[in-house]
Amino acid sequence: MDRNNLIKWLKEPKKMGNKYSLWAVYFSTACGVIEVPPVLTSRWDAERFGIIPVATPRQANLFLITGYVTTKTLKAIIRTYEQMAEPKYTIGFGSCPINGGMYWDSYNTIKHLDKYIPVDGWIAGCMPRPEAIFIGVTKLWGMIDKGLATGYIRYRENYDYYRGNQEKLFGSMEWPPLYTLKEGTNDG
Amino acid sequence: MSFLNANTYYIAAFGLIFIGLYIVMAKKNLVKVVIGLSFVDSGINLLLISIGYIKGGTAPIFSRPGISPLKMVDPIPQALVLTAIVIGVAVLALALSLVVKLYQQYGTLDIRKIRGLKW
Amino acid sequence: MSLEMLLVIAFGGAFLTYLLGKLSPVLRDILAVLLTLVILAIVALFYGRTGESSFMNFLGFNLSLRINTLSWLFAIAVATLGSLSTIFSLSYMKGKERLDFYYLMMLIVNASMLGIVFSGDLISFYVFWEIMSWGTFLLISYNRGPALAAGLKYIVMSIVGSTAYLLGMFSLYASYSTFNIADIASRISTASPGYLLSVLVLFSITFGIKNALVPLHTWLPDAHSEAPSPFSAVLSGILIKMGTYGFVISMYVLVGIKALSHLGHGILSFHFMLAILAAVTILVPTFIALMQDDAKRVLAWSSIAQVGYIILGIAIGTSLGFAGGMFHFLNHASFKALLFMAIGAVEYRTGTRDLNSLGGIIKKMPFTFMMTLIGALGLIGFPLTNGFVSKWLIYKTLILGKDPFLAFVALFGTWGTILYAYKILHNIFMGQLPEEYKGVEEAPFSMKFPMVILSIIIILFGILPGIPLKVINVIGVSLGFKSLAVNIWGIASDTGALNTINIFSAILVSWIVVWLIFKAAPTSLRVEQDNNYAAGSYVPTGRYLYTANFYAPVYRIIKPYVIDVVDIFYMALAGAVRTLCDWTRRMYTGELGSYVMYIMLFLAVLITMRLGFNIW
Amino acid sequence: MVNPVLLIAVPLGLAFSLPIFGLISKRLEKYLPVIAMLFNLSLSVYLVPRVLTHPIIVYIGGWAPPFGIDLFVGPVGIFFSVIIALVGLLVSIYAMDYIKEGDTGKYHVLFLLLLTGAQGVVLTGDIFNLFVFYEILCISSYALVGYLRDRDGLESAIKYLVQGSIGTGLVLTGIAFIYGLYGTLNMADIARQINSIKPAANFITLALIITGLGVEAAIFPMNAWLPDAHSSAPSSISAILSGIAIEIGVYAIARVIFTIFGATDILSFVALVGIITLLVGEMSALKQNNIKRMLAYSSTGQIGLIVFAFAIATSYGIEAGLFQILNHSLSKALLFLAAGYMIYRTGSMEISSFEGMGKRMPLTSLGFTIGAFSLIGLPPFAGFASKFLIVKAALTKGGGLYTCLIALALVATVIEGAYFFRVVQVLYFRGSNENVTRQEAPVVALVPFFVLAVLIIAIGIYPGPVMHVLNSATSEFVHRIAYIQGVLR
Amino acid sequence: MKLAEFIISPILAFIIGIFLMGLSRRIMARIHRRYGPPLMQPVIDLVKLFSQRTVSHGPIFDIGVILSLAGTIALILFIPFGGMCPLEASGGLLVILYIMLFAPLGLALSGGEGANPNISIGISRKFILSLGYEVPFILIVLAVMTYYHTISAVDVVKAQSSFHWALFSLPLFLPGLAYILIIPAMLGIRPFDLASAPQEISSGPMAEYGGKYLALAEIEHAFSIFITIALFVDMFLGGSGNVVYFFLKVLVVFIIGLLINAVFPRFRTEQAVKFLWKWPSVMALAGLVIVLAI
Repeated sequence: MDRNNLIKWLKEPKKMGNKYSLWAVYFSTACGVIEVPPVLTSRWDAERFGIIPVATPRQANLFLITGYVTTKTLKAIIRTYEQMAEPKYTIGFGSCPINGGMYWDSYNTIKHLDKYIPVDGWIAGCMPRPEAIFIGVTKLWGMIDKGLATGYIRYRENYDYYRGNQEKLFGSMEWPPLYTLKEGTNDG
Repeated sequence: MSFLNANTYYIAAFGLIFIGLYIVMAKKNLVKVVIGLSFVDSGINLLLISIGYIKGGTAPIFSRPGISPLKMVDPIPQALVLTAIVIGVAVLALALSLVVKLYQQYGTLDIRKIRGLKW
Repeated sequence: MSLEMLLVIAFGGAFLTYLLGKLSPVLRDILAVLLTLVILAIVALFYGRTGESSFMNFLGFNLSLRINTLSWLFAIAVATLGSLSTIFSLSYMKGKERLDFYYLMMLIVNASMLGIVFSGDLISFYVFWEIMSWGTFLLISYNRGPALAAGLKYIVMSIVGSTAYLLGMFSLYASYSTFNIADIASRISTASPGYLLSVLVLFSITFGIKNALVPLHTWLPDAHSEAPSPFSAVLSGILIKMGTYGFVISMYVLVGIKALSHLGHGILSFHFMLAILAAVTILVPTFIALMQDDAKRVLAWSSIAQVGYIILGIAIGTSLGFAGGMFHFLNHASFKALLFMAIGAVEYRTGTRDLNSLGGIIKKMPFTFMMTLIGALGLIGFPLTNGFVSKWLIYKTLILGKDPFLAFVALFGTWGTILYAYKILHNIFMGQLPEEYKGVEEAPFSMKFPMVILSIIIILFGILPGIPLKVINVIGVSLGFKSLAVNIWGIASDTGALNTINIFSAILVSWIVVWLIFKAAPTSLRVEQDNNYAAGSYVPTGRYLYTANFYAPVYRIIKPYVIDVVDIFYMALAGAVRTLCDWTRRMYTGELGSYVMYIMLFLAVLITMRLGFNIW
Repeated sequence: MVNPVLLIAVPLGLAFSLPIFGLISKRLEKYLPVIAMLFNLSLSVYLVPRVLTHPIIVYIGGWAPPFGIDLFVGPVGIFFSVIIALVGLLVSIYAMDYIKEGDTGKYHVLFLLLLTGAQGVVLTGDIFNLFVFYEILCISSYALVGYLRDRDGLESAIKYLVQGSIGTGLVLTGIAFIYGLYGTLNMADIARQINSIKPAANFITLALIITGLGVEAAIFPMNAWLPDAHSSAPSSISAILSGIAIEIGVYAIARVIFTIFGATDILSFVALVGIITLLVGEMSALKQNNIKRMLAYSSTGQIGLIVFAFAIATSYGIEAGLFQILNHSLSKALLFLAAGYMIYRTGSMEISSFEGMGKRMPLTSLGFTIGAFSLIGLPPFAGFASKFLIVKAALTKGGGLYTCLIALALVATVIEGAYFFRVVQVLYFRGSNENVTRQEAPVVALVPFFVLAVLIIAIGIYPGPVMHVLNSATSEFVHRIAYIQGVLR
Repeated sequence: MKLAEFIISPILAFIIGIFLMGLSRRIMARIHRRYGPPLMQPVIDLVKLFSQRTVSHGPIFDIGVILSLAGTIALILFIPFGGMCPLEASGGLLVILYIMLFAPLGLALSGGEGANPNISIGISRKFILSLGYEVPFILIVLAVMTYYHTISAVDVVKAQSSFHWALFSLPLFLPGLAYILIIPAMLGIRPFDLASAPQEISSGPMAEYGGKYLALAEIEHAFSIFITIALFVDMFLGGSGNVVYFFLKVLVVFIIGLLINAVFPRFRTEQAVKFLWKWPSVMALAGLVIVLAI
């Protein structure tokens, strides 16, 4: 592991910090979350990699979409995603968020998550095992290293597209658009 | 007996006063109360008179030279009584007129029923 | 400018203001403000003067006025708060009924407080005291509704106090045949301790009631919360401190330190009893304040608790404690007045002071929030505010005087203070802004100005406590206390010094460091309040208020224990007296016969007692 | 040198000639009391400086005492006659507008007779003459109480009459005893002959007279008539009754105890009775909803305080009692007069119906407030000075009894404060604060308010001149021998 | 030299605090039979947090968190720390008591403007908890101050020189034990982590914190770990004239506390307050009574 590589730290502290301190939103969309507790606790001990679950999206920078996404859940997912601090990474988890999976013809499950929020990577399987999660995380590390995990930038730049899709699905949204707000610099 | 004999007037006077007071305190009819008041008045008048009274005395007029001043009745209580009677009458008249008016207002003279003002 | 002139100006100006109000409200407002400012200027010019002069002969006694540093200190506080609250009234009271009356009473109370502190004998003290009492009564009742009961409670307790004062005053007169404070003080040293104690206890009842010392405090919460806010500021800031002044006068001027130290030993001494009362005054009201839901009621209970600190400092009777108590009096005057004004401003704009329905006003009234914050920090005794210094002095006195339990109560009370002070801040200003207060505006200038002045005082005295402490030290020395090593930055001492400049610079430097770090990090995105984590869902603002029952767990713990037993007792007593009175008049039955019987009974008793038992 | 007899004669004469004037013009009637009282006031004030140096003693018909009746115009007499004339004048001015119903001529006749009686009582030096004037006062007040001829008025009048008659009967019995014992009716002469009240006969006489006078003075428990009578009489009469009549009773008691009997050993009992009167009065007033009844009970209480002050019997105490009489006359007159117009405007005596009066009748309310404050004893009003003096007197007297009693008195003050402040709150702060139309009392009524209020404040701030008179008056009570020698020469 | 202390002591405190934080995660993992994160993990987290771009709810949201940290850093200067105490004559322990207020109050103000119900609950719990532990804490500090008859922390340390440690003296033994009991409450760690309970109220006052705000809060936490334990070392273990020695004492105390507290579940608020008002308070009170009796 290169987190002991001092030169890299001095060169790109932000990237390194983001890589080795992935704090995941503790947010379970569906059945997939059954695999997450073993990952986080003694058996697989994700804290080794700096991955810890946190309670609020404000503190988190990793979002695991665990399982199928109903339209109702999607609303919460979007809200949570928008509230996460940047840079933030999303990983679709299991086959359902990718293409609907076994709910491909369900009336209230969405088939393509990346139409609504940007997804940086996918972990296929039903369910993916904890090892798969670690593989996914290492892939994400690589992407961060190469500067490919840019979901949050895409979301910001193509906000009209995502917002449009969201509004198409939900009708009107309850909360105002995120990025039309004036960007204040109200620092102490 | 000599006590009674010597003090007949006083006993009568206080008797009247106490009877009057009893009436005022115990009787429920306003007219009776007023009568009680006049009892008290009469008693007091009698008391006043008897203070100046001397048994077998005469009027305090020095018209006949034979009468000794010691035999004369004291005139001042009599003057007082006259005044007191006048006052008593005035009070009695006022009281009775008030009683009349009260009867017109309340339709009763029972003091137990005329209790609009209390506490 | 003589003292008589000052009082003539103060009282005469008050009536002039009233009359002018009949002509033109604008002129009245101007005159009222001008008058208080003139008084302030005159009082300020009196600095350092001492002297006594007789101004009137009342029933054969010379009434005199005198000035010294002690009375000057109180007078300057009176004059300052008087002018500030009058300025605050300008917009707060605008459009209310009976303004001429309001200003008249405000100015009369102000003038009578000046009279109290400048009076040189017990009679004029009493006269001004009573004028202050009924003036206050009229002002407390001003708001109608529940204020009426509060006013009545106040005035009844106040009369009880005056009664005690009269008894004390005349028993002094009976012994020394003079009412002049200085004369009595010079002769009292030979008095027996028991006599002194009885006089002091009588005076303590009077001043304890005005000062809201537990168990004489029950008028205060109602009165403070129901009075108009500018007057609440005066009431809590300075009016109840007249009781403090009375305590100082009766304990240290009339009786004197030397005689006072002979009143009992150890725990059973007068000092210590008063100190224990003061400790109770700190402890219980603090936790009652915690449980209130009306902002002004919280502040009112807090006033009682803070008065406990003042009395604790004064009662303990060392030079350090005295300085702490006196300084805390000044500080409490500043921050509590500020808080009442700030709450008043909020009430003025929103129309409510219910802590459970307000919230998020900071977005609309940031300035008022800052003022409330400074006031609350002062109340807590946060370092760099004046409250810290005075509390520090009191704690130190208690710890070094081997009274750690009193010190514990004082410190623990401070932690209670933090809780309710934050509750006020949070429930009014923090949290979500309810829909109905979206249109709220910032307080007008005439409200801002007094608040700014007070907050400057709080910060200034917090960083440079030497300014007032020097004056207080002069007072202490004149009363016979040891002189303190006062510096502009605090107090030097072997057993632990205080240096506010150091604290200030430490915090300033670390602030700058942290701020630089903060600035260096990426700037953050400013979001509206409703962009808020709620487990992914969006909760509309109207249903997002989360301030009710703020300290629920602690309420559950302390609720069975923290009850205003005294108030319940007084209320029961008042109820019993009322019932008794009601029964008394039942003897007038309306039955003529019984009336006549009463007459005869009287006669019979009179005669029987004499003739039968030979009593008379 | 004007003859002080005119103080009695002028009102008396005018009273009986009033119906004749009434024949000329009905409107003239109501000015006559004003004229009479104006005359009395100016005469009394004119006499004050002379009387203070040495009392004027007038022998009626030229008969020297003890054989003739004399008028003793001492400081006490002149003090009371100033009060009577002053309050009488103000009330008669007030009554010019206030008394509209009924046979107003009779009202004015009775009113003048009442004041005549009062003047006579305070000036006379003969005890039977005192009784006669006393009866004049009482009978006219019985009639005046029932003047309105409504249910309450008549009921209270008859009750007042019965109790009053019993009282005066007791006085007369006492006088009969005195005459029987000493054979004289001149007060100075009796006083000269009485050495002590120790003998039972003396004591019973004293007891009879005190009890009898106590009925009119409304000392507990003989004060049952007072709340009824004061509350149901017309307000102007209530003011006179409270402001003058009961004080006259207290005067008579003081005269009997101090001057005639020189009875010092009964004083502790009197003090006790005074305090009980005070307590009972104030306690009964506390829960009253009827304003006039409340004021009447308060009068009882104040009488108790006055009696207590007199019973202290030091010069301080008597001075304080006299001062309190002055204060009570002025304040209670002001209170009743102000309450009268408020009742007139609202048509109800319930305190709760006075809500918003501060707006409707601002000056009347102000007058009421000043009166109330003065009665409670708040500075800078006159009541403060009197209460101050009373407390001073009681505490300088020393002794546990008086200290306890004054403490009780101060407790009563607290109760008094409670109910008066409640009324003040009702006037100013209760009810809606909407704009109400102003219905101020007429100017004729405002003049008395103004004069009384100014007097209360002036005396409260500067009691010096009053104290000057009171000092002499006190010494008249204290120095019994001087009185006797002055009359008997 | 004095001037250097102003810079050295906060930096050393920061390093020790961060180290202790890393150590605690590591030890905790071992107790769970995990491998645990590297010791440097808190630093990595801080670097990440400072690089993040998060949201602000308003000026007080920023000022509060800065105030919190600034106060804590200033507090270091008042605490005798291995022979250093840059501001020794500025108010002593009483000032320390008060400056300890900056952190919770700053966080509370900041969180208040965050306007989140979770924050409100968290703050409320934090204050209630502080009310709970202040009772024993004040009693402990008072016992120490009364025993040594001074309010200066430096004097307290001086009085314990040459191994006259307060913890092993008769009157102050019980207060010392009480202090150990309340250390987790003062730090807000288990079993007293009710204010920032992530599972119940989304980490309470820090629910709206992300990025640099969270970073500052973490630094503050690191400092307060150090301060709380340093205060214990100063008051009961005789402080030290030597930084290394001082650090060792801190370490020992910290590990003992950690071992005790790693295995406990969380108290409910009332339970916590009742516990704190019962055992530690009684012990401290007994100590104070003994101090007074001697």
